[in-house]
Amino acid sequence: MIMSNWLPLFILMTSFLTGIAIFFLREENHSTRSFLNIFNAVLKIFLVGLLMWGVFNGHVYEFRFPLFLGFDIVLNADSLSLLFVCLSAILWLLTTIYAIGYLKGTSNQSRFFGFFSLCVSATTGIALAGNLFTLLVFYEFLTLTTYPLVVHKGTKEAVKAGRVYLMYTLLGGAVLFFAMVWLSSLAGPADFTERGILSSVATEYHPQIIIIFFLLILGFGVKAALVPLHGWLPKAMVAPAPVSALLHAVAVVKAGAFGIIRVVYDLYGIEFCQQLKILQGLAIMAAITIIYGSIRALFQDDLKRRLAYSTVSQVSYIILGVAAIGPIATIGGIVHLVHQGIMKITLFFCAGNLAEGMNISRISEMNGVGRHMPWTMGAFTIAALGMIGVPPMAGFISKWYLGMGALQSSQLWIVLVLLLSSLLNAAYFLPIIYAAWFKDSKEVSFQGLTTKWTQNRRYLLYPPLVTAGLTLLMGIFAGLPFSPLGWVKLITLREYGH
Amino acid sequence: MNINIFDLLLAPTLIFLAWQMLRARDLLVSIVLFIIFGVLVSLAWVQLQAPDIALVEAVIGSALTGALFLGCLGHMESHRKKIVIEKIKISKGSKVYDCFLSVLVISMGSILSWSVLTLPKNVLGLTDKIQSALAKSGVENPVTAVILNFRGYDTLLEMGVLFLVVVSVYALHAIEPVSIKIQPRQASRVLIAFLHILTPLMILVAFYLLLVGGHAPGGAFQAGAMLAGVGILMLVGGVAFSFNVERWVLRFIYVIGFGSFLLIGLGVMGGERNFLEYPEYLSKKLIFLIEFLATISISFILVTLFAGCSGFLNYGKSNSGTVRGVSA
Amino acid sequence: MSTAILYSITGIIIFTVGLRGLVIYTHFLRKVLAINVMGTGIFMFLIALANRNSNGMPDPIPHAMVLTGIVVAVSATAFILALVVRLHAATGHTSFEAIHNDDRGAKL
Amino acid sequence: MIFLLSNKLFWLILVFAPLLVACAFLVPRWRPGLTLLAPWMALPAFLMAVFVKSGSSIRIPWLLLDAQFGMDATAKVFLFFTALIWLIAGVYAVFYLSDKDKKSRFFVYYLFAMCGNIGLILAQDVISFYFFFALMSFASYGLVVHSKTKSAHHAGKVYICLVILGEAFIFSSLVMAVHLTGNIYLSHLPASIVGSPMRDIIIGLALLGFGIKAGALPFHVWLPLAHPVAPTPASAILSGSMINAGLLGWLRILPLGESAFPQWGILVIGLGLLAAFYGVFVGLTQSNAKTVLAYSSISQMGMMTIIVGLGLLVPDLWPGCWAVLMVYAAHHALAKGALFLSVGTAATKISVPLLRYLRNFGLLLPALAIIGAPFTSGALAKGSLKYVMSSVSYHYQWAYLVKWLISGAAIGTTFIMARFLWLVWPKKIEKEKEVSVKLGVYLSWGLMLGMVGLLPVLTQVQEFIKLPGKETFTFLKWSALWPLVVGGVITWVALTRRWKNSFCIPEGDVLTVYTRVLTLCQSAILVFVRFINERKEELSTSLIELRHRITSQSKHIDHFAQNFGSWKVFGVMFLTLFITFFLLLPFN
Amino acid sequence: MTQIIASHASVWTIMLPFLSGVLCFMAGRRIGTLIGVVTAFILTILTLNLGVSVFQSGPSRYAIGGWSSPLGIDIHLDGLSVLMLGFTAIVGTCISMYAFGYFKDRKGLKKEKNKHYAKMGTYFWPLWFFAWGGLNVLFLSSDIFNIYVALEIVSFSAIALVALKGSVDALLSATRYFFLTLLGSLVYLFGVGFLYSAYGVLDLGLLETVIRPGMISTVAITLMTLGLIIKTALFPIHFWLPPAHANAPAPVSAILSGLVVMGSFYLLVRLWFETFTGVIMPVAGQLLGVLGAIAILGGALQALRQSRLKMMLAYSTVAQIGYMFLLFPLLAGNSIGQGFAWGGGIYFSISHACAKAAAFMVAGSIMYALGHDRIKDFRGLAQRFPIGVFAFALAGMSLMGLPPSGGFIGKWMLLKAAMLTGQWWYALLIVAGSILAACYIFRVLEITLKAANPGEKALHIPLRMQLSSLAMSFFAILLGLAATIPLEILKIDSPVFFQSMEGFIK
Repeated sequence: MIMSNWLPLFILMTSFLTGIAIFFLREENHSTRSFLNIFNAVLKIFLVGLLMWGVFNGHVYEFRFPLFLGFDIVLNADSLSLLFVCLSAILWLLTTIYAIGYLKGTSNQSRFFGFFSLCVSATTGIALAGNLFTLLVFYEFLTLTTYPLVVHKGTKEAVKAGRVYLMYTLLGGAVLFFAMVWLSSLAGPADFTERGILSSVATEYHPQIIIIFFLLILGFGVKAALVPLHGWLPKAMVAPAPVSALLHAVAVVKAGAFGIIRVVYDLYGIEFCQQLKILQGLAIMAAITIIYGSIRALFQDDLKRRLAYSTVSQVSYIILGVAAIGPIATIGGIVHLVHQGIMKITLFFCAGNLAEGMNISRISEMNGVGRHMPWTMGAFTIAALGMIGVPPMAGFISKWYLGMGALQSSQLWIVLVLLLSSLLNAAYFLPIIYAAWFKDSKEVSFQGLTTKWTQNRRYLLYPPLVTAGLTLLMGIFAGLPFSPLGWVKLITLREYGH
Repeated sequence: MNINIFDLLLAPTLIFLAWQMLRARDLLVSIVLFIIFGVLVSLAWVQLQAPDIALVEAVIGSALTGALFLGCLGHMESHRKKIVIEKIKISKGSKVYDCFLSVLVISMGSILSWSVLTLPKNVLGLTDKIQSALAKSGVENPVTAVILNFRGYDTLLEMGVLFLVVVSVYALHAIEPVSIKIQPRQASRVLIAFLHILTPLMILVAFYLLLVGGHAPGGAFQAGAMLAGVGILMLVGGVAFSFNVERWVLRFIYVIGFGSFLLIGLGVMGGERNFLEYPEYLSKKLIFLIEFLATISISFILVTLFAGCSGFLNYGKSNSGTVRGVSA
Repeated sequence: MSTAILYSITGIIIFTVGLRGLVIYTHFLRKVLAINVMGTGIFMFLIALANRNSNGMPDPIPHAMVLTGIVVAVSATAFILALVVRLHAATGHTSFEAIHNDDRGAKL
Repeated sequence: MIFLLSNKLFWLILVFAPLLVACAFLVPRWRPGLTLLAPWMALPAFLMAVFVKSGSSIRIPWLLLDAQFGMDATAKVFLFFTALIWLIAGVYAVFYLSDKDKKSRFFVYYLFAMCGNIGLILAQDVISFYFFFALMSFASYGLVVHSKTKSAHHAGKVYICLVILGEAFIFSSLVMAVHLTGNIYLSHLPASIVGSPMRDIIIGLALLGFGIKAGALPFHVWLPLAHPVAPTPASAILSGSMINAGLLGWLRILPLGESAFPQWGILVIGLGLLAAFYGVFVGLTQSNAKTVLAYSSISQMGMMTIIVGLGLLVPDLWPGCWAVLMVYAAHHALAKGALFLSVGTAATKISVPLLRYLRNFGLLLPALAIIGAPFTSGALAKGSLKYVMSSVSYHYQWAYLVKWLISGAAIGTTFIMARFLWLVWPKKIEKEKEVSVKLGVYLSWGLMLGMVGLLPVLTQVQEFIKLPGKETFTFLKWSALWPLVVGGVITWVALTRRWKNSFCIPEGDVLTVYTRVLTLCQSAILVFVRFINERKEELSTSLIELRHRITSQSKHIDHFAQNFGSWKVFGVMFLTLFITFFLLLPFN
Repeated sequence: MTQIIASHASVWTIMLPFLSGVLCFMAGRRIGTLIGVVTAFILTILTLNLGVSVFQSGPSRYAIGGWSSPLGIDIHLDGLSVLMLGFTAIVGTCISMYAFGYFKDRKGLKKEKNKHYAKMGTYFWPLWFFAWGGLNVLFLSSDIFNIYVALEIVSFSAIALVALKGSVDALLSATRYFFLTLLGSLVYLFGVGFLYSAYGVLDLGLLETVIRPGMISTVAITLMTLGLIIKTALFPIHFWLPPAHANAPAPVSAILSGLVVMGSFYLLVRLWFETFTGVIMPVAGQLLGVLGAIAILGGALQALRQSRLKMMLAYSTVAQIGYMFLLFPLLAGNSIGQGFAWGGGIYFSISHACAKAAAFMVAGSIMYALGHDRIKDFRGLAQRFPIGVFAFALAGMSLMGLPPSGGFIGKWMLLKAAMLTGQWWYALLIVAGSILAACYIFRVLEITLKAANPGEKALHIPLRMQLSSLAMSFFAILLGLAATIPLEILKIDSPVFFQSMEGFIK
């Protein structure tokens, strides 16, 4: 049992140590690096599986490391964190495979993969964080590890994007820092507990607690790209495709969203939130983000930028689900964390493939690409339809629960937002699919796929296919107990206690 | 102690001298005034029943420091190609500033003086304790006891400071510790004759001071400064004299004062005995040994310091004043 | 008024005179002189107040302190003068202002 | 057989087999074989419609969110004609389409859409219903744009836009309905909607959402665009089976027969009537045979809408109305399917005169059925509709008027059919324009015609459809002839007098209005976006300026900073600090 | 206070640096370097040992010469002093390792220049060990006059180290530094004089018991604080620091910014929180706080404006010193807040020592390789010099106060103290300062990540230098991970209420 408490740490360390080890590898040492990467990713999945099995059987895993004055680094495996860990572990493996293919023949690979692994361990840390403090630690760590990835190309544009990214995230981190210290001076080092811990704070401090709540939201909102804190996300698109994939699907935006989930459920507690009447504001913010992001996405011609704005919009579904009080909305929100991750990563893989295989980065150049890269575009189509919320793709499941949840808390306007957003989603995704499959590319002469693509096809193609498959399976088999939905239902049961 | 007319005259004179010294138009005048100021200050020490300090002030504070200034000024002027008239006062329109600053300074002075008036009239300090512990210290002069025994640690560090400064001066000139060479210079015959008489006398005085330090005003610093004075005079006088010794010997001489003190301090340590805790039966001898070695070190160090700030330390091949080293 | 008070206040005044000199005079040597004057002021303050005993015996501790202080002061003077000499040799100037004016534009 | 039917796996295979086959198309080698196999994937469904008793159902908890499939009376009828149409159209397509590549593409979409269509009929829970509905809608986009012409793309665009809009409406109405019900079983929905304050929203959204698919006004615009551009078998499917999916949606969700909703009832009836006439009116002005058929479908769907309206208006009559609706839907689906298929066979060269006459009769038969001529399924459907209207008139006087209006619409139907026949009737065409068609095309068409002909008989046999007032009329009733006669006469006059339609309403009539509105919205959003962009630009410019100001070599800042380094300032600072500190500390 | 005669280990920690300083001087460059490195390691072991003994047996005193205070001079060992000693040793060891590589002959450099480095190397070691020894004296001494001498030793050796380079810039900054620091020492000494005249004791512990509020105490505190402010370079008397730190050779910059600053700050904290507790009014702390606040913002803004890396780091030191001084206003308020302020300020100073030393080492390595430290010409450094840039980034993390780093813990505690004492404006300031710090740190990092200019020549940096800077920066991070140990040590005989673990109002 004592050994097993170290399991969360082991999971964290698999990617952390890999990252460190990779830094010391020579640039030319491709095979060792790839082996290390993949071996550890698989190991991580194995360990996560072990953890999952344990948690399912009622074991409690808690790794506690006293840092200072009562503030501990706590790694805690509860069902919510497992969901996120599992997502990151699986997507790490896929993204690593993809990145190996994607970066073949470029320089600075050791640096890239080093930070890549560190970034994943930061995400794992965020997922496993057992208190706000630990969450903050890994949240900042994430900022730092993703920055080199964003500026990896070293171009002027990349550096500029990195600057914007930092400006936003560090400001967010600072706000978070401030809010957390404030909170800790009111309530001490707050471990996450089911249904929150702050309700015991005396009533006279409630105004402060409310301000802290919004500061926390502000801090996490930067990474979750809540409007108007989203500015970095479209800019960060200059990063290499696997980075964008990771940024959008697992690491950064999800970290923000996950933080908000933690704050609402496990720090404040949903009932306390209701009592303070603070979720309405959050819901409105999320709704604005959803609509605004979609509208902006409509007008982007650059594929990755469009996807980025789509992320802005989609991630707020999670927040909306959290803010629309009620177990069903919660299910919708949290399950979207997984679903959006899988779908968005597929889309970015595909965007990367287009760029690599045919040097296409704009939608206006995509006419008829489905003919040349059918598998890639097939995966893209599945994921895009999922984003729109077409059944049986995973996206539908989340939307369904969100809608139901909104009704449960009698907030009809949320359904309206969902409706409008679905329409907008369709409006910016369908033209892409249309262009790829149904338009002829007669005006552009097709010069054949790049040699890089043909050489690395295996690495670049399988990951999106797998994720696209997952998108489908997660929707079709949503009823299974081990599907994300099933797992999320378990979490929700715990949070609401009935 | 009651005040007498001499004090009443001396105190304003000192203030006036300090004032005039700083504002004198000619720097040479300033330095001369500084030396006079030092001599008068040592008179004040005597008035204040501090003969040890008076001696040190006269030898080190006044004479040696004055020599340092003179040497420095002389060196700078000899190197100056065209003489730039030093502006004593700062630029125009600064009268207002000067007044403002003076007001601030005066208020600081008044605050300090006012607080002095609130001091208790009669404070024993540690006099009694020192008197009672004096017997165990190995010396009779309370000041020497404090310096070398009760607060020997301070003195050890002070020796360290001296050593540190000599290392620093060498470092500053970026040269290895080498023998001090004298540039060929026309020595005045009078000076040489004077030195012939003075040198043995001063060495004698120095030894006397060293020996007497145990029970009367005197000690290593005074003695060392005396010896250094001889060296400085020889340097200034251009008397053929150089430390024609091996480098390591020179280094050894620099080190010996501080090093022996340190080693003795560490050597007596052990068991119940603390650092610098001399065994009672040995304390007198040990203190004398320390003082003796310190005197030698101090004298060499002081001469070197003088040499360092008056251009006798030769840095590099050229004397033209170009800076060696990496310019930024 | 006792000698102690007289000399201690004299010391304070000498200190302030030195302080003023340190600020307004530009020549390095004057600044060093000023520092020395300030030090002497402080020493005088210490020694004067050591002399307040009713039994007529002065307190030897301040004496020791001043002795140390004088040695430190002379060391400091020697060191700073050596610095000044080098600086003068390198630049030909004898004050911060002069060096600064000479090198206006260069980063110092 | 019984074992098979009670086996979950069999159901699953039935519903999902088309999907698997469609996926198998990924392997190029298998494509030719799969193309032949594809149409037969509808056969099991057809057999099921015939053999499986209504009331049997199966739950698959791990699929979607607890999926449930089953057979009820409505499903049985719908499955019957839907599967039949898919089957026949599929076979037709195998022979009709020539290009190999295009054919396999066609069948991929065909299979997906078919799967959706069959699935949605069998689905008994909201989620799978919605899933299959969406699958059908999206897959048929491929059928619409099959020819890849400009007009096909345009039609496809309009179609997909409306699909999305429809999906959104359906989604929200379903969500609300499920929220009220507490579970996702379709059979529970209508009853639970009745008492809720949200029912009007739900009913409205459902009407809108499924109305789009059913071609109800004012969302009918996609029909006349999509039908002409789609390949003939696809048009048959679209108009024959897929439109009815919308109808099925209404039946599944609306609280028909549960409680009276007079306002909704009147509204729906009104819209239905309007559609019946509007379709005829616009259809007459069209010059493309398929467009004409499309407008006819709009008109006919209007008729069926009226019946749905009756269900909302007079719940007591619903069982009768339901039977009428079933018959009407089956009749219209088969007949319209046959009509569309005949477009492909009309303009062909047949050398044997007997066969030519047969073919010409074949062209005529479904048209007559649509008109409601005696001996046809149409007569049965319209007759019972009128009967129902009469019983409604006990409750509402104005139902008489409606009854007569329906007759008027029947006359209009005659016109439009005449118009269609006139457009496709084999004329003496030049030789090079003659197209030779494979035998299979004829055979499948013939099969369809046969089903049209057999339908009235089948209706009589199938005992679970109890048409109201069956004893008062038969489909042999001659009185049903009069609209045909009146219409026929007028048409004959028109033809002989050579009336020319002087104006032509563009396909998709009100579409231009929608486009206008959308363009306006778009420009409004653009203005908004531009505004935001400008503000952002300003902000970033000022930030950059600030950064520049901080980092640039400004003399002022340098000077200011250097002042701290000057002894003058230092002196003042030092002394001021001393005095301030002193003042801040206690004196005694 | 416990009067246990400690073992002589504390004496050895003080005297060993002096001893080896002397030996280095005697031995010359080659052997001196070896002596230096070995001594550094021995010292680290010694101090760690000392730390363990204090941890186990609590605070102790050691009477030098057998004459305990008030007659003699005592060495006192408590949590704070041991902590300072320990960190000086750790930072010092890393710096020594670094200097070991720095003053070696450089391949690819002209003979003339190598000779220059050799000379610098000769004097670096004795001077550095005297500075180290002086610091150790300062940390352990409990006698205010003895501390004066220690301060002088530290200052003189620091100045000599600054001037070591011999360039006009170096000489000028050394001279300015000298005047200021000398003034600071004198003012401090004046304060000592006042205290002795009034109370007749020099021992810190005894003074604490006899000191009374009054004119004399006020003047003494003012003078001593002012003197130490000059030495610590708090705004507005910070101007001497940037040129001095920037123009010195890299190991020296590390020593100055890391350790020397920490020394005088330590003394100030000790005086305010132990000796003068009964006399000081919170409002006086506010003045220091305001000055600190201005330093944080002004220093950071100036750092942003610098075009040279070392200059930037030096201004960053000015800003970070401002942070340290925030502990004084936060002293006011409830006891929980006091504990956090005290712990936070000290923790901040030690983590700053580690981080800034690391940063300066990296800056020195870059200068070593490129021959300059112009930030705008750092393109591609991350690729060519990954260890260094990585070390810089880690150090930067601590300077920015990002978790997990020592700076973060320090800031967290200060921030918490601000919140607990209700002075939220300081909390905002701390956060704002962090952001500014991030601005100047990332300004450098982002350029290093840019694609390199082809064909630029650079010297190969010895691994020793790279690794020691890396180790130093790791240590800055480690301080954030293993904060319990230093904080537990800090608790030993801490002057403020420092026991409340959780520290919150509920």
